[in-house]
Amino acid sequence: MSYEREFLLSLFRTMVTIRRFEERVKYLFLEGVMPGTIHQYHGQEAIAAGVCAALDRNDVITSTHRPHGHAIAKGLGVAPLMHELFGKPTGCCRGKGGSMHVGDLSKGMVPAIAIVGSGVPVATGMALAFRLRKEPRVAVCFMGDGAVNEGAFHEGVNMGAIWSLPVVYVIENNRYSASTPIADTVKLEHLADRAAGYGIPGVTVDGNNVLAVYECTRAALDKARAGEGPTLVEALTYRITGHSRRDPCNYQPEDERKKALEHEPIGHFTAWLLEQGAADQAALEAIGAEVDAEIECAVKSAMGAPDPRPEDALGDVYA
Amino acid sequence: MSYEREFLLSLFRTMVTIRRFEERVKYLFLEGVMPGTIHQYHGQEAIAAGVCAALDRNDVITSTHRPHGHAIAKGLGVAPLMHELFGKPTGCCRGKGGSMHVGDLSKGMVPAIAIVGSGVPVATGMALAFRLRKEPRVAVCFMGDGAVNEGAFHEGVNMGAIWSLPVVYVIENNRYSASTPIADTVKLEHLADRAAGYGIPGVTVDGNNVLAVYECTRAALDKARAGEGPTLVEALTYRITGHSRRDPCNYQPEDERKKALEHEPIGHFTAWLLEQGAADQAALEAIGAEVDAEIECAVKSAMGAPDPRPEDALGDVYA
Amino acid sequence: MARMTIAEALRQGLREEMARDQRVFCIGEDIGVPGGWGGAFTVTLGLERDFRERMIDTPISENGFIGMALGAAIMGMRPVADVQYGDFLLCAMDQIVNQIAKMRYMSGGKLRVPLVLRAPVGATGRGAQHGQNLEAMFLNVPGLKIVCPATAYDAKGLLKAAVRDDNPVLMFEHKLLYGAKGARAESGSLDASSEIPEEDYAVPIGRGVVRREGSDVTIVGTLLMMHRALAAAELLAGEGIRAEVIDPRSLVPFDWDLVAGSVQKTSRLVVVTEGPRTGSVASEIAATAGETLMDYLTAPVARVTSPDIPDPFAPPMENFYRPTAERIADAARRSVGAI
Amino acid sequence: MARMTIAEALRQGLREEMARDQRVFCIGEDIGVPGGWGGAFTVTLGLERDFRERMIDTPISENGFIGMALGAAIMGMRPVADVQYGDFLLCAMDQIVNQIAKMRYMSGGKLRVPLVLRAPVGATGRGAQHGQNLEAMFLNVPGLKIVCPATAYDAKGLLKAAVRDDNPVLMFEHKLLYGAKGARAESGSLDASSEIPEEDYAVPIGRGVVRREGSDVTIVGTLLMMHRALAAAELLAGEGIRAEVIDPRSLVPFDWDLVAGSVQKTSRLVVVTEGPRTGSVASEIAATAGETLMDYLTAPVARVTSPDIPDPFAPPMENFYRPTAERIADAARRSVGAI
Ligand SMILES: Cc1ncc(C[n+]2csc(CCOP(=O)(O)OP(=O)(O)O)c2C)c(N)n1
Ligand SMILES: Cc1ncc(C[n+]2csc(CCOP(=O)(O)OP(=O)(O)O)c2C)c(N)n1
Ligand SMILES: [Mg+2]
Ligand SMILES: [Mg+2]
Repeated sequence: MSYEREFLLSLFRTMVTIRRFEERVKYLFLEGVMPGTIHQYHGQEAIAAGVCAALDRNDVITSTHRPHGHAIAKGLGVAPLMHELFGKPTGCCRGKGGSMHVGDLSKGMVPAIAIVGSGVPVATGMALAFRLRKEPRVAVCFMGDGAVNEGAFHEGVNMGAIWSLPVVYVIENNRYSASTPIADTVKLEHLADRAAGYGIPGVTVDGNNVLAVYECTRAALDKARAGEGPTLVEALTYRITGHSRRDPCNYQPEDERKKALEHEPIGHFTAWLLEQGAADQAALEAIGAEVDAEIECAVKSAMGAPDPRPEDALGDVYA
Repeated sequence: MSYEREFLLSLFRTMVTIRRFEERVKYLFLEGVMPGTIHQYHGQEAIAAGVCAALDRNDVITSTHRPHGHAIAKGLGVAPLMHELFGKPTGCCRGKGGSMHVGDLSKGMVPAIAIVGSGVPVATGMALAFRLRKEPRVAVCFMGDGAVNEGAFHEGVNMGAIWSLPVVYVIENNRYSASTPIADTVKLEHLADRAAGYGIPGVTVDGNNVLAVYECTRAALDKARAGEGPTLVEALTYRITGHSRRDPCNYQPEDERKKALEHEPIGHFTAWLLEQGAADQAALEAIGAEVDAEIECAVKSAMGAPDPRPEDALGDVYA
Repeated sequence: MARMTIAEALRQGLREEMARDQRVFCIGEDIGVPGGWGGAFTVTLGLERDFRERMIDTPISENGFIGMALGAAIMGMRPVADVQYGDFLLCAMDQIVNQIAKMRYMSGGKLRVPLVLRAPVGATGRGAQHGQNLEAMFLNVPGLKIVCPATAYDAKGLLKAAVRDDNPVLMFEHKLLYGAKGARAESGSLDASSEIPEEDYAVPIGRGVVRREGSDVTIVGTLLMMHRALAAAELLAGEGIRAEVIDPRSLVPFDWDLVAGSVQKTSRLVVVTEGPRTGSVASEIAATAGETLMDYLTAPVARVTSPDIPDPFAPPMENFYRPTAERIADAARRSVGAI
Repeated sequence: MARMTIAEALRQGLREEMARDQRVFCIGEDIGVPGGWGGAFTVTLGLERDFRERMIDTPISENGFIGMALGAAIMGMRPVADVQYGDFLLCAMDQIVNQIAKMRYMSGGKLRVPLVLRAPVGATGRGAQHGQNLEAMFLNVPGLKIVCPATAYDAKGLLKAAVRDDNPVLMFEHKLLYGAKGARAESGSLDASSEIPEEDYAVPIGRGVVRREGSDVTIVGTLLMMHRALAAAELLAGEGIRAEVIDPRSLVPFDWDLVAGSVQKTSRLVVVTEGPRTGSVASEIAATAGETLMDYLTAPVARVTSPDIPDPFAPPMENFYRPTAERIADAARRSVGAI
C-alpha cells in the first residue's frame, strides 16, 4: 500500500467532517434555527476530498450551489462556514453570501457560484491569469452533471481547450439535476464523452472511491501544469439526500437509492482502511469524535455570534 | 447521370442568381446608393442552393447575418429582397428588417437572425412544433463556422438531439469567423466532430459541390422526417469576398484565396454541366442573361419605390 | 367559487388553457417530472398526468429552451416557458431581448409571437443570485408585455390573458405570494389567496385596480409591495391619513389613466418597488408623473425601493433591503407633511 | 498635444496602460488578428504588434470570455474586454449581472473585480440587433460603474480611470463618434476628436462637465445625444434661449450635484437619451430631479428619447427613432414656454 497513513486518515477526516457537518446542518434546518436554504453534499464526499487533496496550496477552485463539501475540503474551516450559514458577520462572506456563495479566496476558493454552469468561464479565466503570469498554478472547476447542458460550460471548456490552459473540469455526476435524471438530458453514455468535441481528454472515474478520484485528479493536474491543457473529469456518484432543504426525493427509485447507499463513499473507504490495516475502528471513531466536537463548537460559536446590523448591508458593493 | 436536366439547370440558376445579386448589391454599395451594411454570400452559393433544393415546400429555414443566398434559394424572390435592402415598405420586411433580417415565413424563411448562434434554438423550437403537431416537416438551421462556439449552439443542438427532433443543422464552414480563422477557435479536425458530444451523426461535405450538398441534405432530411433526429452537417467552403462591406480581407493569405477561387462552386458546377452535356454554353449564358434582367428590374423597382414615412416606424411592435 | 393560492390558481389556469387549446404547452426545468415538484414552486404539479406530451422537461439550458419557445410560437404554438428563479432570465437575455421582443418588428409586422414567460422574483433568504426583481430591466425593451399579479384571482386571470395574447408576455410572480404548501412552503409568505370563480375569466393586460380608496396620498406597488402598501395604508389610517392603494397589475402596457386620476385627487404619490432604486420601475412611474401631473402634485413623488445593493443573505440585512410597510408609511407621512 | 479621434485616443490609452501595467490585457473578438481590423471599430488596431500575448482573440463566446475576464480579474489581472456591438452584451448578462456585479458583495467585500467592459452603442443603419443603447438596463445593477464618453479627451481619460479602478466599469462608446477612418468609417459620423495632452491624465469617474453655459434651461445628454444637445443649444441661441448643456460622462456614479446646481439656476430640465423612452436613463434622471428639485422646477422635466420601438432599418424611420437637435430644441422651447 503506497500511501502514508497520515494521508489516508486525512482523507478520511475530510470526508467525515463533510458528512457530519451536513448532518448537523440538516438538523439545524429541521429545528428551524437556520435561515435560508441548503443544497447538501451527502454521498459525494469522496470527490471534494479526493480532488482537493491533490491540489497544491496555490491552486484554486470554483464551486456551485452545493458548496459545503468543497469548502471543507479546501480548508476554509467549519467555523467560518457555519457562521456564514447563520448569516453572521463572522462568516467567511461576512453574512452577505450565505450557503450558496461560501468561499474564501485567501484559502483558494472563489465564492461559490450558484448559477449552474457559470463557474466554468470563471475558472477558465483564473487559469488564463496563471498562464499570462507564467505561474505553475491550476484552477479546478467543480460542477454538477446538469451544468454540461449550459452554454457557459460549452464556451468556457472550449476556450480552456484551445489555449491549453491550466484548468481541470470536474463533473460530479450524481445522476440528477434537481429532480431531472441526467440520462434524460444528454444522449451520451458518459458525460466525459463531451470532451472529444473540444479536443481534450475526458475521463470517467468512480466518484465514490476517494483514492481513485485523487489519482485521476493528480494526473489531470500534472497535465495542466505541464501546459498540456484541461481534462474533463466525470466522477460518478449519487446524491443520497434531497436536492435541497425538504426534498422528499420521490423521483429517485427506491432500489436505486438503496443500492447507492450501499456504495456510499465513507462506508466504502472505512472498510478499505480497516481491511488494509491502515487504521483500526478505535482510531476512526476517535477522528469522528474530534470532528463532532469541532462542529459542535462551531455551531455554538455561530449561534452565539452577534447578528449583522441591518445597515451593514450597504457596504461592500464597491471597492 | 441520374438527375433531370431541369433540376440541374434550376440549381445552376439559383447559384447564378445569388452570385449576380451579390455582385450587383456590392456595386450599389460602392456607388453609395444603398443604405446599411452587408455580409455577402460569394463562394457559398452551392450550400444554399443544394440544401434548399432538397427541402419540401413546407420545410422552414433559419438564417444568419449573411442571409441573401438563403433567401434567394428559399424562393423569396430578388425583388422583395432588393426592396428590403433599400429599406422600402415594399421589401420583404417592410423596410424594418434590412439586410441582416431578410425573411418571409410564408415562404418558409424566418427573418434572419444576426446574433451568431441564436438561430439554433429557434430552429430547434420550430422542429418541436412539428413534433407536437405530428407534421412531417423539417426545420433547417443555417449557421456559420463561428456559431459552433456560442452557448446557444450547444443548448439548441443538445435539445434537438435528446428529443430526436426533425431539424438539420448546417454549418457553412468558410474557414473564417469575421477575421478569425476557425482553426484558431476550435481544437478539432472537423466541426462535424462536435456532433458526437450530442449523440447525433455529423457529416462533412464539400460545400462547393452543389450535388454533394443536395444529396447529403436529402439523407439528413429523410432521417429527420423518419423521427431519427438531427444531423450536424458541415459544408466546407470559402468566403471569396469581404466579411462585410468594405473588408479588404488582408487576413486571408494570398495563395489560400487564389486556391479558393479556383474551386469556387459556380465554375465547378458549370464545368461539370458542360462536361456531362447537361447543357451547352449558350443555354447557361441565356440563364445568366435572364437572371441579370430580373435583378436589374428589381433594382429599378426598388430604387423607384417610395420610402417609408418616418412615423411608420411606430407600427408592428405589437400584434 | 373556491379559495385558492396563487400556485393553485396558476395551476388551474394552465390546466384549463391546455385543455381548451392544443397549441398551449409548457416548457421548463423540472416542471413535469413524476415524483417531482411541479417546477420550483409547485405551479405545474401534476399537470404531466393529463398532458404528458405538452409538459416538456428541459435540460438546464434557459437560453436554449426559451429560444425554442420562440421557434414554436412563430410556428403557431402557444408556449408557456418558465425559469425556476427570475435571476436565470439573465442566462436567456439574448433570446428574450434580441429575438423574442424584436422578431415581429423585424418581420415588418408579419409574424406573431404568442409566448408566455413566467419568472418568480423576490428576496427570499437565498442570497444575491436567487432574489432579484428584474422587472425594471425589461421596461426598456419594446415588444414585450409585462404583468405582475399580486393575488390569486389576478394570477389566473392574467395568465389566461397572456396565453391568449398574440404577443410575448413576461409574467413576474413573487415567491412569498405563491402560498405553496407542505415541503415547498416559503417562510415569510403572505396570504395572496382569492376566491376563484367557477366560470372562465381573464384579467385584461394593461388594466390596474384600486385596492383601497383614499384621498390623501396615492401609493402604487405590485406583487409583494402591493401587500406592503396595503399594510402601510392600514398604519396610516390609524393616524388619520387616508391612503389610496393602486395595483397596476401590468407594467407594460401601464394603466396610466388610473394612476393619474388618483393623483389628481390625492395630489401626492408614493411609488414602491422591491429591488435597487436607480433605474427602477418606481423611477419610470415617478418620471411620467413628474412630466404629466406636475400641476396636481403638492409634494415630490417619493420612491420607496431597496437600496442600490445586491440582495444580502443574512435576514437582518435582507429585511433592510426589502421595503417595509413602515418605510412606505413614512414616505406617505412625509408627502402629506405629517413629518 | 495632438488631435485624435475617439478610436485613436482609446487605442493610445490602451497602449499606454498596457505598457505601464503588465496586469492589463485585452480580450475579445477580432481585436488582434494580423491583417484584421482591430476590433469592429479599429480601436485595438496594431496593438498585437507590441502586446501579442496580451491581445487575446476569442471564439464567438461573449458569455464565456467575459466570464473569463472576471476570473482573471479576481486573480489580480486587469482585463479590458469588449463586445463588437453593445447588443451582444445580452449574450453575457449572466456573467455581467449575476457574477461580475455581485462577486465582491457576495464575498463580503473581500474580493476586488478590476475589469473594464467596452461596448459600442447607437442606431447606425444595421437594424434592430445592432443598434441598441442598453445603458438603461445596467442602471438597475448595483456593483457596476458606467461611463459614456462623448469626446476623445474623455474617452482616453475615462478609459484610464476605468482600467485603474478596482471595480467593474462598463464603458459605452458611440459608433457615430469613433471617427474611424478609411474602410471602417461610419456614415453619419460626427467629429468628436480632441486635442490629447502629451502627459498622462485620467478623467475621474462620476464627475460631469458643463459643455455650454446658459441660464434658461438645462439640457442633459451623453454620447451622441450630448452633441445633439449642443446643436440644439445653438438653434436655441438664435432664438434668444440660453441653454446650458451638461454631459454627465458617467451614469454610475452620477454627478448629481452638477445637474442640481444647473437646474437651481435655470429652473428647467430637458433630459435626452437615445433608445426607448420607458425605463430609460432619462427616466431615472427625471425621477431624481422631481424628487429633489421640485421647488426649483418651473416646468415639468422633459424627456427626449426614442419612441418605444426597436431600431428600424430604413433610414427615414431610423432618423425618426434617433432624437434630433430639432426635437431637443422643441422640448426646451416648450419648457421655457416659447411654444
Ligand atoms: C442557470 C440555472 N438554472 C437553474 C438553476 C436552478 N437549479 C439549482 S441546482 C439545479 C440542479 C443542478 O443539477 P446539477 O448541475 O447536476 O448539480 P447538483 O444539484 O446535482 O449538485 C437547478 C436546476 C440554477 N441555479 N441555475
Ligand atoms: C453573438 C454575436 N457575436 C458577434 C457578432 C459579430 N459578428 C457578426 S458576423 C461574425 C462572424 C461570424 O462568423 P461565422 O459564424 O463563421 O459566419 P460567416 O460570417 O463566416 O458567414 C461576428 C463575430 C454577432 N453578430 N453576434
Ligand atoms: Mg447532479
Ligand atoms: Mg465563417
